[in-house]
Amino acid sequence: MPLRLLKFALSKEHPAPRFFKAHETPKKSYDVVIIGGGGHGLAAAYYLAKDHGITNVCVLEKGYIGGGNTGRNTTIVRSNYLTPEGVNFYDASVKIYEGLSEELDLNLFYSTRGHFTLAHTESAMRTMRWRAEVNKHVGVESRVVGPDEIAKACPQLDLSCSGQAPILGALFHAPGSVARHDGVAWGYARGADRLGAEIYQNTEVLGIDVKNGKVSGVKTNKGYIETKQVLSAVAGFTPRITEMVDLETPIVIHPLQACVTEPMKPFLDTILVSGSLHVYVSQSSRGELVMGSSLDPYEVHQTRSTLDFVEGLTSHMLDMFPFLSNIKVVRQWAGMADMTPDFAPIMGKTPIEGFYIDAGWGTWGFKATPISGKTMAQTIANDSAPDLIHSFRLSRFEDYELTGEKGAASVGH
Amino acid sequence: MKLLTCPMNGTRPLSEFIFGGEYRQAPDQDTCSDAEWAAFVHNRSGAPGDKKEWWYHSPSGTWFIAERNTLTDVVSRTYLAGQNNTTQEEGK
Amino acid sequence: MIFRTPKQTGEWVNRDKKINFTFEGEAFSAFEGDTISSALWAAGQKVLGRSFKYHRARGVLSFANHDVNVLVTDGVDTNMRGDVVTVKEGMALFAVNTKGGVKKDKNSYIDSISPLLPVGFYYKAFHTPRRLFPLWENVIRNAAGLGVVNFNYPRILKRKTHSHCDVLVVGAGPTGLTAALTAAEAGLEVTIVDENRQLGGSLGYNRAADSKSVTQLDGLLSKVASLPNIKVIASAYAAGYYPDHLIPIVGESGINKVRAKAVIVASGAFEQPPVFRYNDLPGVMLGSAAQRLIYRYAVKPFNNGVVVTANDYGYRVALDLLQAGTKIAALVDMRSAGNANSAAELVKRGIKVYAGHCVYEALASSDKLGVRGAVICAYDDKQNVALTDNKFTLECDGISMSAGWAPAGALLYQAGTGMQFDYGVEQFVPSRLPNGMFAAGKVNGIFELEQRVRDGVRAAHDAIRHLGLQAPQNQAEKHVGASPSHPYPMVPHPKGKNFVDFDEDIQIKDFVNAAKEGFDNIELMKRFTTVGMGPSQGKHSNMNAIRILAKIRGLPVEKIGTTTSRPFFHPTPIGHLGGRGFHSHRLTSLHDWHQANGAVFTDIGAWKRAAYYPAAGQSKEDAIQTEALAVRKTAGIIDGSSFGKIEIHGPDAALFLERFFTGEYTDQKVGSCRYVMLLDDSGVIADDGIASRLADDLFYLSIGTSNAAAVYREMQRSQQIWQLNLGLVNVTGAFGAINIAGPAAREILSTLTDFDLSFESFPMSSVRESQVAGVEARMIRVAFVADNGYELHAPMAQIPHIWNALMQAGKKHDLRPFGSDTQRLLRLEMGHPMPGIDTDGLTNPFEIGAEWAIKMNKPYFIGQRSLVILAKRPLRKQLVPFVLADNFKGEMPMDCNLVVDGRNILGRVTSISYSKYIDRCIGFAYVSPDKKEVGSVFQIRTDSGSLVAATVVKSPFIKTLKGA
Amino acid sequence: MQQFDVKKIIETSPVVHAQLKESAKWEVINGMNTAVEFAGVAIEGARKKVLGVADISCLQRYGVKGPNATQWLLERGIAIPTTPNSWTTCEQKTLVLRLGSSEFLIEDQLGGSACSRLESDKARAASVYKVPRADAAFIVSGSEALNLFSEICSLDLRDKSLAAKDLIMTQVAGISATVIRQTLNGEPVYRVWCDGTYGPYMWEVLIEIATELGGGAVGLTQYQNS
Repeated sequence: MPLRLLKFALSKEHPAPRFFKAHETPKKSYDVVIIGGGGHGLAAAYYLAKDHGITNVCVLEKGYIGGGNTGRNTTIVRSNYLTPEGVNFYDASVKIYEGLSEELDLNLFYSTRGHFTLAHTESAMRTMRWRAEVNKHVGVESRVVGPDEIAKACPQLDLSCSGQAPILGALFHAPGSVARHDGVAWGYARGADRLGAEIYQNTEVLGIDVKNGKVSGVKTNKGYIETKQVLSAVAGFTPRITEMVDLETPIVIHPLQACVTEPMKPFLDTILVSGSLHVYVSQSSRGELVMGSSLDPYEVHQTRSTLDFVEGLTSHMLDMFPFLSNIKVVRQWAGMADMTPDFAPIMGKTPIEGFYIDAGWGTWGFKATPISGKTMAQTIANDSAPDLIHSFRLSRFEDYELTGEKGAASVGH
Repeated sequence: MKLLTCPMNGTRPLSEFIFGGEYRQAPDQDTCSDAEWAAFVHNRSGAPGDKKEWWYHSPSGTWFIAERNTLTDVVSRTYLAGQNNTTQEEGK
Repeated sequence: MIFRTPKQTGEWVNRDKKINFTFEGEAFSAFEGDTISSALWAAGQKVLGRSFKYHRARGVLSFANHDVNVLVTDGVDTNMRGDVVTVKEGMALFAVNTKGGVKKDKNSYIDSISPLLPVGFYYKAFHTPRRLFPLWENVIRNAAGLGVVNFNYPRILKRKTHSHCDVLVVGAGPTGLTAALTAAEAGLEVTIVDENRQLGGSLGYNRAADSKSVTQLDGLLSKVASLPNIKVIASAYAAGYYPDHLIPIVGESGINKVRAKAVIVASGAFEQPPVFRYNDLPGVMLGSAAQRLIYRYAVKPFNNGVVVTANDYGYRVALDLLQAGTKIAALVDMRSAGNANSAAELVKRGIKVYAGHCVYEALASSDKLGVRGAVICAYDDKQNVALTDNKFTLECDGISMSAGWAPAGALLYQAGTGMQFDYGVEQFVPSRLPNGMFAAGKVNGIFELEQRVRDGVRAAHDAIRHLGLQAPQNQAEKHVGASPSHPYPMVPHPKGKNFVDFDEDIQIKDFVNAAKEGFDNIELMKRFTTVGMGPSQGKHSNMNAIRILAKIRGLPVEKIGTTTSRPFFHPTPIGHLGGRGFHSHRLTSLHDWHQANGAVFTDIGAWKRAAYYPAAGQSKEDAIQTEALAVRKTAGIIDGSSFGKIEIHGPDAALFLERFFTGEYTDQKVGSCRYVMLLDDSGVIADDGIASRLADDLFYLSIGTSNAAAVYREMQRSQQIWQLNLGLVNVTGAFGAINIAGPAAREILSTLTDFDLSFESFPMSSVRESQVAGVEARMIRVAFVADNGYELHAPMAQIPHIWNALMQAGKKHDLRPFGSDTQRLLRLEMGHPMPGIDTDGLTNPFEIGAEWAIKMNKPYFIGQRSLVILAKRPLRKQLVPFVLADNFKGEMPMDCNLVVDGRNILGRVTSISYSKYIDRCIGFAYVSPDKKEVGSVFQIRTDSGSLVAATVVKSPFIKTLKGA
Repeated sequence: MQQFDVKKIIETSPVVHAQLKESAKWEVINGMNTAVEFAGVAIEGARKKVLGVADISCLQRYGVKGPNATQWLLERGIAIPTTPNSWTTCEQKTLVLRLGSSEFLIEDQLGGSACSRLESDKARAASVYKVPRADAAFIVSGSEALNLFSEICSLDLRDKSLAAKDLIMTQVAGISATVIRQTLNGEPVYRVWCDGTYGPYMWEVLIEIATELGGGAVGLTQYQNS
């Protein structure tokens, strides 16, 4: 047992202090108001203070911290994207993640288990090679592997997928990891709080004042806040915030569902994704299989669950793992994914001076938490976005310069 | 699974339908600016509320319009494009 | 079976049939109908499992599947729930998650070091130094989990059926049964579901030693049986609520997806444990658990027990225990006032009753595997503190606990019911029910039997009116008298181990400490403490957690709220949910021919297509080259029946095509064919194909296989918007297609038709209708795979006839079939880019040099306006045809290898292949526009990293390189 | 050139691939090679009562759509179902299915001639568009029929919900299909049509479930007298 746990055994009073202070009502004004107390918003607050010394900052969370997509995703972290921009960006995120438990002094259970994207068709194999080549080029460890290597890493997997969709190969991504999603939010919250940022839960933004093209303040259910800089980091709620400043974006909300089984003795050490079968699965440190699938097919601003999601997912899980017939699904849930036309985020400045956007996180937001926090903090501090996120700018749509991430997703035939 | 009412074929589970996106009027492509067109092509009114949407009933090949609240996911009426005079409560 | 009582009326066991089984290697016998837990308990075996975290000995708690104290494996299945799984002859059972057996679990040391494991301990340690974390993680992963997965478990696909009813009643207790009867008597079609093997709910066991309720139950059941419009589903649970009243009912045999017009939730309530030190010892159980043991399985819960209660229910339990032959050391009522009348009755029977007292702690037997006594002391139920000055010990071997209830409201929550806290019953009750949802009985805060029956009638009447029939509007019931639930049945203890969540071993202090660390709202507390996250999903713990948090925050309970309820009500097997997987696929009428001739198939969309036909021992590559050579040198034939085929009829047909595709069609001559390209609004290439004009008012369109359905769908949508005078007919499945190509193609075909196939009468890019082998066919001359090719389109059922005739006629020309993979090589040799292969989700026509296919001078076509914008922008990439060096011998580049210039990515290879016919490696690649000119050289990096030089050439390759 | 006797051209049943697995007795009916018997008349007669699945793809069909289709058919003596998505019969039990409002599928039963008559009428009329048909078509009969459908169709097909002359276009086993309920020689049966290229898949699904439920394949012989 680590010594640091001894103090809990020896001290009468529980020796751990609050993660973050409980403030009642916000001050009259802040240098920066961050809307959204998820991983992204809290990380931005943390890096604003840590990297730029900007501490007169408040984070407004309408529910509880980490209660949105931060607490609803399947905790996969990877950087095996298709475009160089994407790979560079997520690779930077992975690098921060690797040292984050120590930096935040909170065990995020950041666990590098390797990530296999299974290919069941020739065209999927093409895409895998495309991603592998770009990854290699940028210096990220990804390669196309054959069925034998998959079998070695995951002997229980039925490579024929019950004869339905035989696995031809996979994109293996060594840095692929999982982490405790709640911990990421809590760790950044504690870090930001200790550096002076204020976190307000149950605090809802009701409006944003824009005077001649500049942000001037934020209306909340806990009073009015004057500020010149506002960051919107609200993922599935983005359209509701951008509407407050009459900002048009391509973002459409689709629910993304997931489910989890009863705990079992761990047997699945890697992270598996199958595009054709619409399955991604890993086994948590509690022993539960955490499973997700593709987006719901139409726009809904809800986190309701559907039966056909879990029916489809489990049917495909059985194709991959026929022996799971009597393993039980305990719970299903959903998040609201803010989708963009090119499957890449929208980050940086907007036509409204002082209004910064961190959105379009669709199904890939958790893995970007640290780097998005860092780069958005940089953007706010310098009122200019770093090159790393240049290709994610909002104006790319007007410029017809969409990122290529969609390329992979829509390769047919 | 949610039910949806096709004006031609009646109330069916959602699995029989394909979502066709929001029903939108394109700006006049001869008079609009490049920026306006780019906005039409890429931007969406993503905020929750009552939307007119295209839906397609696959088994019969029927396109129709559904008026749906994207927050409550409640469909108030469905009708064939160009025939929105016929109000129709979604059958339950 | 030392704890078996004499026969109980209505017992669920069959005493005539003995069952033999083993648990942890020890032999036991049971009666048919016993659950694993009841059989073991009857035999005096009280340690039935070990807890998840501390590995503490556990026995029966709820005996209703509201906890997972008893999880066993039979060596095949795992995590079996002993409380509800019936024991079968010859079962060899073991508790899961023990090391060395359930009695001597070596991991129980963890219990003694629990002070080292404070709430959320795993966040607080193991991460520094970083390099050590993987080791710790292994330790933790090994400790994690419950059962061991059996990798040889058979793939069992259960049936999933749909059914429909007017009213679905969830829960067949007195309330549900009454509601079902009322609705059925009104002529409605009713389905009633209950997770228990037998209907009746608490009416069957909550007797207070009085068999009156049994008679009442029999009455209800015989009425139900007499009504044909009531469908009873027992031993199955309503797993969740989904929009528009879809409720999956999960039973052993599968899932029945019930679509109801109205739902009456009469699911009752979960009994909640009072919280005191060692309330988890085997022998400490809920009052309702004791009653179930007695009346369902004729098992005596213990010999000499203490009854602790914080409501009137405990007094009923006491009477049932006495009836079962259990001695009662005392009844301890945590309420200062207690219940004088009920107390008096017990005192008459010589039972001590201590009002205003609590069980301060249960005393563990020396082996820590059972109860040897209970420490009793006064309890201040205003301050909720134990007054230990005069505490005393009562010897006992068991404790029955009654403190209150939590509504089984999962379905109500999932349906979006608004709940409010009712202090009259100290429980959340429905305040705003969704359309068509109704609640009755305990889940509705109604506990007295007569009232529950009336509430069932009331709910049924509400449902009947909802369905448009006449029924009286009854007065809503209201609970009167003492609250069935205690507002705060917790007994603090300096040494803790007073458990709130038995799945996760969570004690009161864990909540206190979590709150101290700032996790002081219910959702954060749930996540930090993991309360309610175990397999029983908080059935026995969420309510107490909310009360504890309310106390910590000094807030009323309703201010704390509840956590969101999610499916499933009980964990549901993957095999049930997955069920029979339907994997639909489409076959052409030539499928059997392909199979018989050794084709290797590939999936394209829903279709199974022949990819190539390897001869015995022939490699894929060789097979493809051989087939391709046949097309170049003699003749080849391919089944193209999966192509999308659409007819556009009517006066506006040409106009429609001009709006839908990029080209011009109004001036297209009848009998000629033209290329079509489809863009999306943003100018990205969606698909392409050929439009053949069969008449002024009839076009025959053939497009790629995988987009066919989507393209037809979009054509239908456009037509609905444009309202042109035309009709669209999708003939993809009705027509098959054959493409015969090669030098000998014309000669072979000419033996089957008297139509003049000469290039004069039948030039390139033209279409003719004529008989082929006696069948009316559409013949199209296109140069997709070869200049000398003929596409034959005819009714699908007649395609095999034509095919066989062609094969027959082609014998002497060595006519060979070729597959879709070979077709890719052939079209590459011909220099045709393929959408989806040589384009991606962002490619516009300029980038593949398809300006020739774009008629910008038209008034409108889909994507036109975006092309205007794109035309002004610098080209970012350009698709070029390229060759590798003559007799290139190095590592062959592959599709999607990158075109690089040092650190810059200029593009990628989209198609590449060696062509035996040309004897060169040819392909398409995206390059930077400055490299698009013929003759420019660029570098391709192969998988292994070596650079290969490629040179841009003119396509078609066979012309430039072969002069063909 | 080689001569072909159009009469002798044998068409391939869309379902044949799936049926090759079974040792069926084959016959050419309406020019289509068809499995007429699977397990002997007696056994199949019994199956029919529990749960029989018969492939009747070989029946003659004619499809037409368009604003003037109704008029066009009426002029050719075809009775038209009065409401969209319903069906009726004319001549020798010829089925007339109204798919939506302006599309029709006419299906001759054995011995019927309406389709060939319509087929012979090659003149193209305004706003009348011929729809070539290549359906896989099935008859599902027996006491367990609804039990089978409950697993592959989410709609309520019981008499009370599916009226006698109703026609539904829905999904069966995940693919688009048309379903009606009919009384055939006094027996209640369901008729199912789907795209012929899905025929083998549909047959496999129907037979797999039918077999589990105590029924199975039934040859056309069982219906040749209908």
